[in-house]
Amino acid sequence: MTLPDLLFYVFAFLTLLFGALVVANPFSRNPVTSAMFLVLTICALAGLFVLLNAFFLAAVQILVYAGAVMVLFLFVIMLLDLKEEQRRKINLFGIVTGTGAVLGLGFLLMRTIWAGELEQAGNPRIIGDTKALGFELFTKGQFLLPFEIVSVLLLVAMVGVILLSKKELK
Amino acid sequence: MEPTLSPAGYAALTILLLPLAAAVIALVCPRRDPESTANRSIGAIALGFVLSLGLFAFTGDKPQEANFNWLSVGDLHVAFGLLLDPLSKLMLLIVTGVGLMIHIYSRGYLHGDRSYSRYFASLSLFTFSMLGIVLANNLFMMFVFWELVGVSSYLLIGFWFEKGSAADAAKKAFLTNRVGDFGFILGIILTWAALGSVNFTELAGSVELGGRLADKAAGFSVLAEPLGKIFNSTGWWIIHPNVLVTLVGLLLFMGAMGKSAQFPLHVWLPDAMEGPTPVSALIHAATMVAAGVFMLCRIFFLLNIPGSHALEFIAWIGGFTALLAALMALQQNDIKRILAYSTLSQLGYMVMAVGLHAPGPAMFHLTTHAAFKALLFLGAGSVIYACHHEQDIWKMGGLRETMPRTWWTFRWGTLALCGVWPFAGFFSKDAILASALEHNNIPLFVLGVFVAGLTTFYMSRLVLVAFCGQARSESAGHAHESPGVMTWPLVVLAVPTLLAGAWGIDAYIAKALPSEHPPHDGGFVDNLFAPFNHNILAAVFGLLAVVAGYKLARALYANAASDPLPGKIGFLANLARDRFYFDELYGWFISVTQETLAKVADWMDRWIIAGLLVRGTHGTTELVGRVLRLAQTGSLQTYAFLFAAGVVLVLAWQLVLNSPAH
Amino acid sequence: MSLLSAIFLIPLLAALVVLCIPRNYKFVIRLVTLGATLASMVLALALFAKFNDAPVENGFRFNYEKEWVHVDALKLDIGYHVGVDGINLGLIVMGAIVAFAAACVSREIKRLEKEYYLLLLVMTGGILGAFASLNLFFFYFFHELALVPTFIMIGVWGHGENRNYATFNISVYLSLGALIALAGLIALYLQSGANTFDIVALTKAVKAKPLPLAAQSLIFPLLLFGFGILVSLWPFHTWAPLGYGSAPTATAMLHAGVLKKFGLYGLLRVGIPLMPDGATAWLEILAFLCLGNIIFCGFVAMRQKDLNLLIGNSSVAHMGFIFLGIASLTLVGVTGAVVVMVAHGFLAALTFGLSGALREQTGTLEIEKLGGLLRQIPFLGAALVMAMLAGCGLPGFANFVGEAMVLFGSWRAFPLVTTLAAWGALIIGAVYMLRAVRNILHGPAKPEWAALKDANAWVKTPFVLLLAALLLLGVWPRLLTDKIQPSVAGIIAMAETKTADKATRSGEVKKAAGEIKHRAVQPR
Amino acid sequence: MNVGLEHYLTVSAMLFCLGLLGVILRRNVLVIYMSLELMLNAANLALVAFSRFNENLTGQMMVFFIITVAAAEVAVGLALIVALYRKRQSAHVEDLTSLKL
Amino acid sequence: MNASLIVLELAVVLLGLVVLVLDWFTPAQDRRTLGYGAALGIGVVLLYSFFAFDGRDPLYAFGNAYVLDGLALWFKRFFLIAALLVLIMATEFSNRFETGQSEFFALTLFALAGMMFAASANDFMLLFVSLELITVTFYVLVSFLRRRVDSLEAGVKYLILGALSSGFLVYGIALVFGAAGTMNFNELADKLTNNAALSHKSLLTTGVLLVLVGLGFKMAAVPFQIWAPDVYQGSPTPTTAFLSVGSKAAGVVLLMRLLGTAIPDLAFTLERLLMVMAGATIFYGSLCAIPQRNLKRLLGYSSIASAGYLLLGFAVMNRAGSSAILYYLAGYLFTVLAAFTVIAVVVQQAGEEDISALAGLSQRSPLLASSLTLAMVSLAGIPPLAGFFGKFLLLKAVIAEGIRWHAYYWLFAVAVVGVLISLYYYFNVIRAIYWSKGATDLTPIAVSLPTKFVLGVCIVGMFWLGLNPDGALEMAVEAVKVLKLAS
Repeated sequence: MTLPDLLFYVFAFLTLLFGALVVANPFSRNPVTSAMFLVLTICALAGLFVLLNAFFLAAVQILVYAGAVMVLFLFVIMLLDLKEEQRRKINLFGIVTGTGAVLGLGFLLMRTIWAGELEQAGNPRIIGDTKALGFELFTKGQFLLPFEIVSVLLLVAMVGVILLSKKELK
Repeated sequence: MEPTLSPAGYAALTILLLPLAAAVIALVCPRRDPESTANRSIGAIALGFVLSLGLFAFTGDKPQEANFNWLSVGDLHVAFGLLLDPLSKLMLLIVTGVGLMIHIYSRGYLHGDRSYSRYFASLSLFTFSMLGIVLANNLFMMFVFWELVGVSSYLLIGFWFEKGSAADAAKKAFLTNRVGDFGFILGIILTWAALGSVNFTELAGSVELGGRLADKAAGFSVLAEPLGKIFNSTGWWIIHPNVLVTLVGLLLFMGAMGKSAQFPLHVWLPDAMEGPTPVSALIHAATMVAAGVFMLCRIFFLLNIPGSHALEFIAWIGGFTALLAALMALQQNDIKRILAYSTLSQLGYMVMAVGLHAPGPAMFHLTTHAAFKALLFLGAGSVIYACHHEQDIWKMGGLRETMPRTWWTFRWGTLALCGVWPFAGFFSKDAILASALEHNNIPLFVLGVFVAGLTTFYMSRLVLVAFCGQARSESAGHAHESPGVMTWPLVVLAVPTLLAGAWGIDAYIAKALPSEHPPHDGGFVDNLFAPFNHNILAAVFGLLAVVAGYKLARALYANAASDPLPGKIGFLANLARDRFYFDELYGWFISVTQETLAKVADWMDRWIIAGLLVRGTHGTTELVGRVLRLAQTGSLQTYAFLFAAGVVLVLAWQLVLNSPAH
Repeated sequence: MSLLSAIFLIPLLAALVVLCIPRNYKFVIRLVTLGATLASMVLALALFAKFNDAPVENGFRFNYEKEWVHVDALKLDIGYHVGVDGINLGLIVMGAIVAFAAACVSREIKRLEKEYYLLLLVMTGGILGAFASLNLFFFYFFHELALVPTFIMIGVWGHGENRNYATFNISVYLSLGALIALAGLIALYLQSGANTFDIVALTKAVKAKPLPLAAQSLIFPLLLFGFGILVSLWPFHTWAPLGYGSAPTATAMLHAGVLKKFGLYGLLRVGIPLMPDGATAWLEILAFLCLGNIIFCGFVAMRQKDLNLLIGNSSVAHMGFIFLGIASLTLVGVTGAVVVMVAHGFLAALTFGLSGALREQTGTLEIEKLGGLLRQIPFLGAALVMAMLAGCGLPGFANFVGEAMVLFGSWRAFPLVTTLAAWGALIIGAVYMLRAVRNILHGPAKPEWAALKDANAWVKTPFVLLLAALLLLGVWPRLLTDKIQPSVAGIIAMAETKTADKATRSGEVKKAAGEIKHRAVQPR
Repeated sequence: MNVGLEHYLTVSAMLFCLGLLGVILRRNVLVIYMSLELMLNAANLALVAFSRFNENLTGQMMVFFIITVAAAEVAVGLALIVALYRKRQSAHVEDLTSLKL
Repeated sequence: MNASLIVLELAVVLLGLVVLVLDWFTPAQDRRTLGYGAALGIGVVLLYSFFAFDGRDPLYAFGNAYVLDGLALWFKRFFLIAALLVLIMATEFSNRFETGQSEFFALTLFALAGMMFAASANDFMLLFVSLELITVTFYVLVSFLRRRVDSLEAGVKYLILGALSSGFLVYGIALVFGAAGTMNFNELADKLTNNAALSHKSLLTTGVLLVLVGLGFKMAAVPFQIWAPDVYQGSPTPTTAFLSVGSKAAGVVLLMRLLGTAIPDLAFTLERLLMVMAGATIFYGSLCAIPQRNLKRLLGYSSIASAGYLLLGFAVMNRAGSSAILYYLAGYLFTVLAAFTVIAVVVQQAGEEDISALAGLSQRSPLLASSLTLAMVSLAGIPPLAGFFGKFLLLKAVIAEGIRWHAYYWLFAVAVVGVLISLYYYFNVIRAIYWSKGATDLTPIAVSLPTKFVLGVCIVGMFWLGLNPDGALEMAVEAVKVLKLAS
């Protein structure tokens, strides 16, 4: 087993572990805990990204996701002063059926993934660094338009956030 | 085919349409002037009578036909057609003649009634319909007028519709007739299907030509094949041609059963007496009920096809009806009802005559009966009118003193009905009894003679109780003779009552209907004694029966204050009085069959079809909707779960279940 | 615009006019409606008068064609085409007369008059348009156009406690029928290979090349039951008495009288001539189902306590004769069926009109509560008696002619059924009709109805008109039959050209089935 | 066994399922929203993996957009949740059931 | 690169920005003019679209990611008309918004831009981004009445479920990309044609299905319909209207592109699935609507049923079906907007959304009453209105397929049952309008001129499409020409 493979297993394990802890933490049902584990998941994912030669995205992942988005989450949690989730009546039926559905989905996805029809190049020849991505983004028209649209989207988000959270005017 | 009408044809058409015109005018402008409505009706029928006389006198015996294409689709050709032959001419005379008298009489009888003009309109409508039956040259047209006669009878019986009993009687008459008509129309259809025509002349022609009807192959193709198609395509259902021709005869006879009130459809006629008395005289004695017999004579060639057994059946039905009705008449107390049962009984005679291959005598009896029975009914009406609408003979009595003209004419009518020589009834009844003998049908002969005795008995009872003795009620005591407009028709009708028997009517009829023995046509005096020459046995037995009946009645009822018979034969008398419980029996039968079926159908319609199936579907749909939307719990978790489950379903469906590649 | 188009476009245009009149001008609205229906009636009568002289083209007269939708890429070709032959002529004339009568009796409406008359006019236009159309699309289109106002009118201006249920019931039921029929019509369009909804073109195409047997045996039942539901074929009939019982008078008159005939007309015009092989097997079943109408519904009618329900059931029963006539597939029988269609139109309109007039005064149609009315309302009473007698098949009225022809025509094909049908016609019908007369009109007068008023001249008009039509056709049936017969003869001639004998038929069916299987697994 | 595309995809699929499980089972809207982010991240991982093994940078570009869009979405979403919290004083899905049936 | 092709979208975005900017300078009471101005602007863009492009040949831009062809143009005009009418409706409705009237207009415009981009999307990236633009905008629009808990609740539900569907969509895109190595529709189609093995890849199938999930969510098709009733009910009425027309149509056009352009050789394998989905959607929408009393929620269910009818056109997957979809959508636009316009006014007057709010409407405002009636009649698919011809075309397409495979007859039967059930609740609405025994408030409702304009346009549209379908149908047929479909 090569080092990258080992690292893969480590990061994969961490990703899934932290991911699981986001969803269901046996020790704490506090949203803050979830948020913190989400940050960790994202970081572990960034590790996987690096293994996949997506350096720029790994950085973005940490900067934008862990840095900005998750801070936003934490900020809101603090703002709302959310207490630890009270233990309400557990809906066993819901849990069983929900888990069933998810397992079903997982089974189907696995079935697809392991159907043995993947074509894969052995050696990585592409490097997803800033330069490469920047080149792609600004030279190929097919990315330009989405890029511009995303800017509108961000504007919409801005307007929306202001509208939704500004103080009510008389 | 555009008709070219002979003068006789025009005359016949005029006779037919005049009453219709009168009726239509009365209907369109009803309340304006009742008197003129009556005058128009009387004028129409009077003119009709004159024209009928002219036709009778001046046109030859050769049948004449006029056809207007009324309906012609595919192989169904129905003409509005008139047939003038001795038979129809005689009937024209009867209908218009008796009708005229009754119209005139009605002016007096219904004077002052608030629906005077409706009465005359209906009467004219009836006359039109009856004339239509008489003149029709095909079965379809006959059926049309047959039905119209039924409905005008319905209107006239129910003339006083505010009286519940009258309304019920009208309904009953119509419905009972309809049962007969049901058979009649099927018979017509069957005839048409077998012989390809409804025209009498054409039918007679094809029957004479060897009769496709009797033809084995035709018989199969007409009935067996389609029936076989329904029951079994291999055709095990086979109808023998004899059965087929008998069936045709019997179905057509059903029409006559209804109109002529033969057993078992006889129940409506006594109830029909709820109508005004002139109506009873015209419709339920002289004309409408005679239509059945007339029809049987008209289509005699269809009943008489070799292989058919219809006539035997008809004879027995007639004879049985004659007996049954006579027995019922014995214990009736209502003067009109006695006459009604007597009518039934006499119709039985006529039908029996037809059944005995003697349509001639049947028509003969029909003719004489029309005259004397109309006379009797009008006489009864006069009595009722005089006694302030009292109809119970036990509340009359002594009327011979106060109502001389009515008494004389009524007595003549009675004598004719009983068959006393030389009154008309004797000759026609004798002809029937003679045919029974000649056909070697001794049972029916005996039955005929016995019924003749019964007839004399109940008529004598009526006369003795109502006219003789003392007045038994105040109204009877104060009775006085009816006005001339009512009594003069009695007098006029009394003439044929006395003379029609020897007039030579039977000979005239014989020109249209083949008779088994040559008719007597030796002049009036010859005719008077002809029955004794022809078949003395029948004549003598007939007269003996009359004598016996009279003696018995006189012994019982001369000066009786109440009916002694129930005390003597109690049970049987009650049975006769209550009409052998036929009405009750029918009522029960209808309630267990028709009403039960109706209830079942209604229940099924309401609960199975509309309820279970329709409302059930509706309810189920709504229920499913209500259940389905329970998925919309409002909870995000449920939604997310359902969403995910949907995704799994879609993926599983496509990847696992529906994947041809794997 | 042709004369024929004018007959149904006038009401539709009048509907637009009514739309523009302010709702307070009730009198004007009513006047416009009466005028439009009168005009269309007069035109229809003119059409009738000119019928014999008009040139014939493909068996139809007064043809008028115009392209409407034509998209080659979709092989979609729908054209506007109207025309008459003997079969729809009577229906159009009858429809126009009934529409005028319906407009006359609409006086009873006292609420939302504008909407009511608007819908009435749309319904009239739709009905007449449906019968005039020779294009199946418009045939269906106009029918639906007439159907929806029916539902709304029953829902909004109807009577009785059951109105809501009745409205839903009739809406869903009739729409079901219409949609099933639509499926059949579309399938016909596709299977004929002619890619046309035009009846004339379809007929030609089918004559040149009959429809495949598999298609016939699929499409015919669709049409039969689709149309059958629209005509209240037993056991799909329960909407009818319920709906008519709750409907406002004019709606019941128009629907029971005219619109209901649409299904029968469709069956006759499309189903039987174009799919003779498909029809063969079903017609026998139809003959037995029609007994359900005649006998079963006749018995049900006997038990009704409400006059309108009684009339409604009797109307269902009468449909049985038409079905029987059609099922017989004989010239006499089918011609008779067409005559009954026309006659029953007048009759149903008359009876519902009269019962409406009665209800307007008494406020009830419960037979037990009424009684002895003939003395108070001699005209209405007499008209009701005549209607009832016409209903039980009395000669002199047009119904008799038609029913008798049906019985004559169907005897050879279905003797047993014919016998029972005759029983239903002569006896069962008479029983409930006469009972109704006995209990409503006859008998002692009741004090509570002493104040009833008889009809004045205005009220009389529609009834006189309808009665006159019934009597005229009853006395002089050739007015209709001579026109109907050639058209029916054409249809029967087509119906009798069956594709093949049994041997080749079964072979072809198998082949067709195989083809379908083969195609089903084949990806595009 | 060499780590290949399958392995990355497996991790991605499992992460996706974990996220979905969170969405279905958790009742705090914020946590649900975080689980959704997990799902997006799983998709990102798959895209990056495909990008690497298909030798095609398009996948990475897609991830770039996804991250941006997700950020915008999160902003709006959180604002919405805050607004709702102000009204309801709860971020619990069980309190969000006034619209139903 | 042919960037000028996006001039229409650009104009719309600019219009949105202008509205936002002008908002600063406009006093509160005059902000309605901004709405009318925006509507006017859209009208100009709409007109311009007829002069600038004919859509006869497909024009590509941005590395083939963006296509301007007949279909795109048809849908752009569709969205423009929808937005135009919605904007006027929203302006009339805007006194219900305490704040941010202009923002509402601007957001509507941005959503419109997203829809227009979606109409032209020719690769998955543009598909995703434009769809997200629509979705995120709608998060805000749905929860715009932030004083009302209902609106916020609807917003959160739409947010969570929308994000969930986005998750599936993205994952699907990832799998498709992984299987095919491209995001471009044309390239994908080429690869599928050239490489038979590719079409058997379950990876691709799974990806396509997950994309379908995302689009199905937009269309509110079963089993992804669950959000629709709640969100329809809670949203401000103009949003609901735009959601039910624009958002659904965006899903439709993208699904068309997906099946007709990206995976035409694979699409037939989805036949059964689409059939089942269509049937289930029709059933679900129709059945659940029966007991429904809330008007907007009722229309939510009705919109689900409509999605089912649209899916019929997808299930047959031929030119007849696709053009029928467009025709049906066009009719649906006018019909639904008429209905929501009336409902907006009525709800505003009555303050409640129960069906009983309609009581007495026939007396209060004949125009509103007849508009809503016509809308219901058209939705029920009854001549002579647009809905009839649309359903007719769809059903005809289904029956035509029945000749090939009898299962389509069953699908037709399901559709018929759905139509029947739908009659039940549409007539319920009509009945509520005209049979108003319980109506207490009979004061006339004043209908403003702009509302009259909207209703007028809708009614004319309904009648025009119903009575004179020839031209519109030709247009629809032209539009779907670009899709690789069986004829």
